[in-house]
Amino acid sequence: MSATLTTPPVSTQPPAEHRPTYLNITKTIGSWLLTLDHKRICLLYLLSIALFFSIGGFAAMLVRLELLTPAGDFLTADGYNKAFTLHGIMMVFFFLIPSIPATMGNFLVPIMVGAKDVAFPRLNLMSWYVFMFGSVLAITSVLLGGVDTGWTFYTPYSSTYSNSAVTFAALGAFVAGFSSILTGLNFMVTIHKMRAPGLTWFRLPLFMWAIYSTSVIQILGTPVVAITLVMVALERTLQFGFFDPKLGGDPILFQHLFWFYSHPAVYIMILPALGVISEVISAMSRRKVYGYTFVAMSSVAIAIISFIVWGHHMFTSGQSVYAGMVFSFLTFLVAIPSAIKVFNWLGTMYQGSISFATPMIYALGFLGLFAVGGLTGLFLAAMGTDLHMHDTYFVVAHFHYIMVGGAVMGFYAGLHYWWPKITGRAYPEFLGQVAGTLMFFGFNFTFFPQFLVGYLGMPRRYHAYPAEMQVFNILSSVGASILAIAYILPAIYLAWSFFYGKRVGDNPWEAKGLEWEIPSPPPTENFLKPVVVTEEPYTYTKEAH
Amino acid sequence: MSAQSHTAESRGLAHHFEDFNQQLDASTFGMWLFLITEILFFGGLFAGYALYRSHMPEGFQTASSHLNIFLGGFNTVVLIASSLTMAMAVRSCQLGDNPKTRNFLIATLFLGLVFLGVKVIEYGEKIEHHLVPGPNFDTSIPFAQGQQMFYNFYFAMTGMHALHMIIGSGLLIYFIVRAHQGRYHSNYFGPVEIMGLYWHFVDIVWIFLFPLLYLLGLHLGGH
Amino acid sequence: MWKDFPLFPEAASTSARDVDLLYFFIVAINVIFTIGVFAVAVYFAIKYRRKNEHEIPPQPGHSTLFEVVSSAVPTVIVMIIFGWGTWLFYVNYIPPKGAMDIFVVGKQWMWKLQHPEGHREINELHIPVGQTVKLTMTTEDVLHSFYVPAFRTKKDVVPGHYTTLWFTPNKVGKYHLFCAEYCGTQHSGMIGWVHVMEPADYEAWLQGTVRGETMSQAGERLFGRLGCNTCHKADNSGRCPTLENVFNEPVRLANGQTVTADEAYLRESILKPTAKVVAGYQNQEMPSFQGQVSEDNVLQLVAYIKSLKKQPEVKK
Amino acid sequence: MAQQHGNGHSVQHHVAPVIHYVGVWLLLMLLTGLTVAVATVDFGGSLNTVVALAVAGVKATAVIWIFMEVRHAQPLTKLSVITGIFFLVILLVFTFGDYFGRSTTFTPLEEGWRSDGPHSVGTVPELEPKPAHAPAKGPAKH
Repeated sequence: MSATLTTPPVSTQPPAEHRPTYLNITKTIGSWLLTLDHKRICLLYLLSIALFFSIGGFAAMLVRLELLTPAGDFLTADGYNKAFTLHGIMMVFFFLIPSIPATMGNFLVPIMVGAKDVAFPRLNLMSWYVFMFGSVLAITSVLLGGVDTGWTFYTPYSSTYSNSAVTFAALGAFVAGFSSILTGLNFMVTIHKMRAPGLTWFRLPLFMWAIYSTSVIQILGTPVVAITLVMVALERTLQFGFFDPKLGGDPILFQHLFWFYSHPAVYIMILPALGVISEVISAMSRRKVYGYTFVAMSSVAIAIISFIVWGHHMFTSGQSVYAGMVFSFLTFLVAIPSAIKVFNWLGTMYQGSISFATPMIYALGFLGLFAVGGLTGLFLAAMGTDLHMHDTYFVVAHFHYIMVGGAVMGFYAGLHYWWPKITGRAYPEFLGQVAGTLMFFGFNFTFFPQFLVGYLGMPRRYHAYPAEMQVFNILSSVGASILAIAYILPAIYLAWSFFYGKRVGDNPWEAKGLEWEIPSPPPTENFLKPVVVTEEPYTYTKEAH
Repeated sequence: MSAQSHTAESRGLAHHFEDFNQQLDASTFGMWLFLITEILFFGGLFAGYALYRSHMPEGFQTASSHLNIFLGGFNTVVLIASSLTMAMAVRSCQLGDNPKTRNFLIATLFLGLVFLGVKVIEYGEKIEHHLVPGPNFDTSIPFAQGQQMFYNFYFAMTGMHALHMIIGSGLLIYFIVRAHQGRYHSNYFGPVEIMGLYWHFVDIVWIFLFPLLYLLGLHLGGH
Repeated sequence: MWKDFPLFPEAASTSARDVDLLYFFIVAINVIFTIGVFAVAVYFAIKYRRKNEHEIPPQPGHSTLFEVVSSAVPTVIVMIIFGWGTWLFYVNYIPPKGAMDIFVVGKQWMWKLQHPEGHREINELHIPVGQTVKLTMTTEDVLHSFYVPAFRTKKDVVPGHYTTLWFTPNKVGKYHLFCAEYCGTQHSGMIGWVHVMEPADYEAWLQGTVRGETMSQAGERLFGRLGCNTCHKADNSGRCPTLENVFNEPVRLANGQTVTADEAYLRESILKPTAKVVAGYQNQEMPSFQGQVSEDNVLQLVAYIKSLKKQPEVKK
Repeated sequence: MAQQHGNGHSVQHHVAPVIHYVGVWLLLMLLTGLTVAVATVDFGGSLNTVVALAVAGVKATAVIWIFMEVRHAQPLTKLSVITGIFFLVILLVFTFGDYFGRSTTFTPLEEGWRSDGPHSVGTVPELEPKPAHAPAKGPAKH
């Protein structure tokens, strides 16, 4: 949408080095650590989740190295259990959930809404500190010997039988959950209460719809896992037998309370990526997103339906067959909005003018991998086949296709798409395209064999497996090393480009959007003049620029 | 929510809000969203309570009959009164009357501390009778398993509620100080209103806890 | 070379073939849609690639028809899969009558299997081909999951509950048995084999292995040792209800409800006697045996109670 | 609805008369007495809980509607209160859906299925997958 800014055409702005931007306005460490500027908090989050992503990635490499050989000879059994638990906790609670909302969301929500800052800037900074405090707790649990319950903390193993530092990890996840609540709350109030004049709901960019739906889930789901983890911690420390079968407790209740949050949590991870891909495909094809209202409403539909499907995690745990049928039916329904989004993206690309810049490479990769991830969910939603496939590597492959193929590819697409705006500098294009393509093939190489070995019956969380499944695991481990390279490469050239990249103008992609109408990197107060929004988003009019 | 204030009449208006209306709107809506998370936070405990009560009804009823109804009832009355004084505090703050606000806040704080005092008495009683779940729970009582599960939830729910009361009392002290300094005026009363929302929510949680925990087996007599 | 690295698991039970059928149906849909979506995306990307830097392509209109079709077609396909999958689960959900009972107790990192005739096996299960087998399973500690990929089925084993699983093997062979629910350090060591044998070989195996006392005999011994017979008398003269002919019959409870005396009811009454008290008896009489009897003992007591018949028939 | 910036700085916020608050307080005291009274009467089985929760619900609504000024609040605030309660109900309904669904223990006896749970499913034709050879009949329990 173009906003009639009353400033002179931006190009006459002095280059970034000579005018105050949010980056160079103050230089002291204190100003960064106590900043109330949503753009700086975005960078603080970016650094912390990069750190946690590397810790999680390191644990993943340990797991893949161990699985090269059928016998468990690289790590001890206990060491392997702690490695995959660390991989799970770091990736889920400390990378995927905050990844897009806390970084790009923090940077873009106030700008796309036409406001100076989020509704509660101090709360925004507090949510970063709460996040870091949570991570300190989780790292302490690693230093105290690690936790070996898996990121799902299933009782009664996690509450009575495991003698590893479960309480610290559970409290770490509990505290990180609060940071997620505070971020979600901040964004919802900002989107509801601080939109610029003329910016009605249906003039909001689709990234905003995705962030809004994610915030709904964060607010409604996270408290339930918070109280569940508190109950597990109480049971471990004070022997309050909530879930202990010997004291009359019921482990199935834990599973209900845990999955009530944890399934919507996987939509917290993927919905922002869906928003990013809508933005990237629209900008890279220079076309309005096809079926804007349907794509926007499908985000909200996913957010709501995601709360009534969690039973498909418990088909084999002795759940009643009627509840199973209801959950199975609703799980199939939740697949429909994702299908609508994919078809509308294709509609957007039709007759577009498609550039092959790095964000588009990642977006195309996303389309393929997210399609596979979504469709393989159909096996696990049908009760008949889930009996065979539950808790096997088929499930591992399914959710990695959605999380890594979807959320991480979306994260990289958004990072490259808005990098010029965040830093005012360009990243090396060719290297970006190489990394994107490498990630796509490395990813498929890693996780497609896991579908096959999953159907063969290799259970999850095994560090020793029957010899006939070795071929698939070798393929997967080799693929994992390619994937590791594909992740490290962008980290290197983006860090380089942050300091030495070529300066760019304010709208390098010539895309539509409020964020492309302010200088890059933007000044602290985002907009130099009050913003009035007059038309629909993504209006690429015919006249030549 | 209110950051540095510069001119007299716009005291308490944060820089990124257009005007007081938007600021009040945003902060009240933000508080309500926080209260939703609290509803679901306590909701998890209520779900657990409801499930185990349906599985072990006699254990829950026997355990509930040990609780002192008078103390529970007295606490409910105290908390309802504190809700009234809190609502009066918010009202007088809206009128810009700082001293009155401060006095009502002090009354609310006093009632809150009375409530916590009664809780301390009750907890002391339970510890004496070895009714705190865990290794030294007295398992010789009838329906020991059911009673232990009841006390799991009794301590979890009233403990979490008391924790929220303690946090509330801390916040009350903060607002008493600011009211005493005359910070509020008829355009800037948001923080006290938000404190009121939080306090009323904590009262509502107790309104549900009282019948579910204390009056469980009353119809069977034997209190 | 490929014999050692199978691409597809063996199908060794009657329901395996049905599961594979549904699996291939969904795989077909996946292939069609994935190839379709990705091919169209790449084709569009190449066909409509950007010719010059500032080109503005024609902007899309809006066709509700496209939207309706793009949501209706997936909904129909998905409902077909739902119907098929749920029917497949529901049909196999009820163990057929006349299945051979096997009792399974999961314990941290081993499977203990008990045949009613008294054979006990650790991580091994010998069953005749074609014989429907019903497993009644529980665990002494954490969650486990009894998973035989060749039979395409698994069932979690939950402490405090009996869960059942059944299958009818129709192919002789030796198949993997895994624990699929994470259960601690040696989770990947809790594996074993299911040997499906010709009936003749099975009989030979039965005779060959040393036969301990049958479960009901072990149960009877326990019944005496724990002093159950002081109250539960055959002629109903004791202070507790008689247990003859109790199994699988309706029992009126003190609170007016009527429950079937199935295995779960018997187990609960042994471990938590006050949970479901029979009408006409106070609830303080029977002490709880929680902690005194292991899950295997409870299964033996249940087997013994099942074998108690009114007329003094020779014990099976 | 977010943009009705007040004309200038002042916040129009009508202040309720004191009588409203004291009135609600009295109502709450009465209802507390009612809660205790209602608990002494045995309505039989689960009805006791329903009645107790109903009274508590009325008290809670009074506090929300008047004390928390939701009566003057914007529709958005009203919607958020309802959403919070709605998703709590979803958690309870689906969790108990599972537990109550389990109580229909099927005993496929000769005359077809007989469920012993509180709600009988009625007789459903015997689904007899054809095992290779049907050994002697014996009760098989789920």
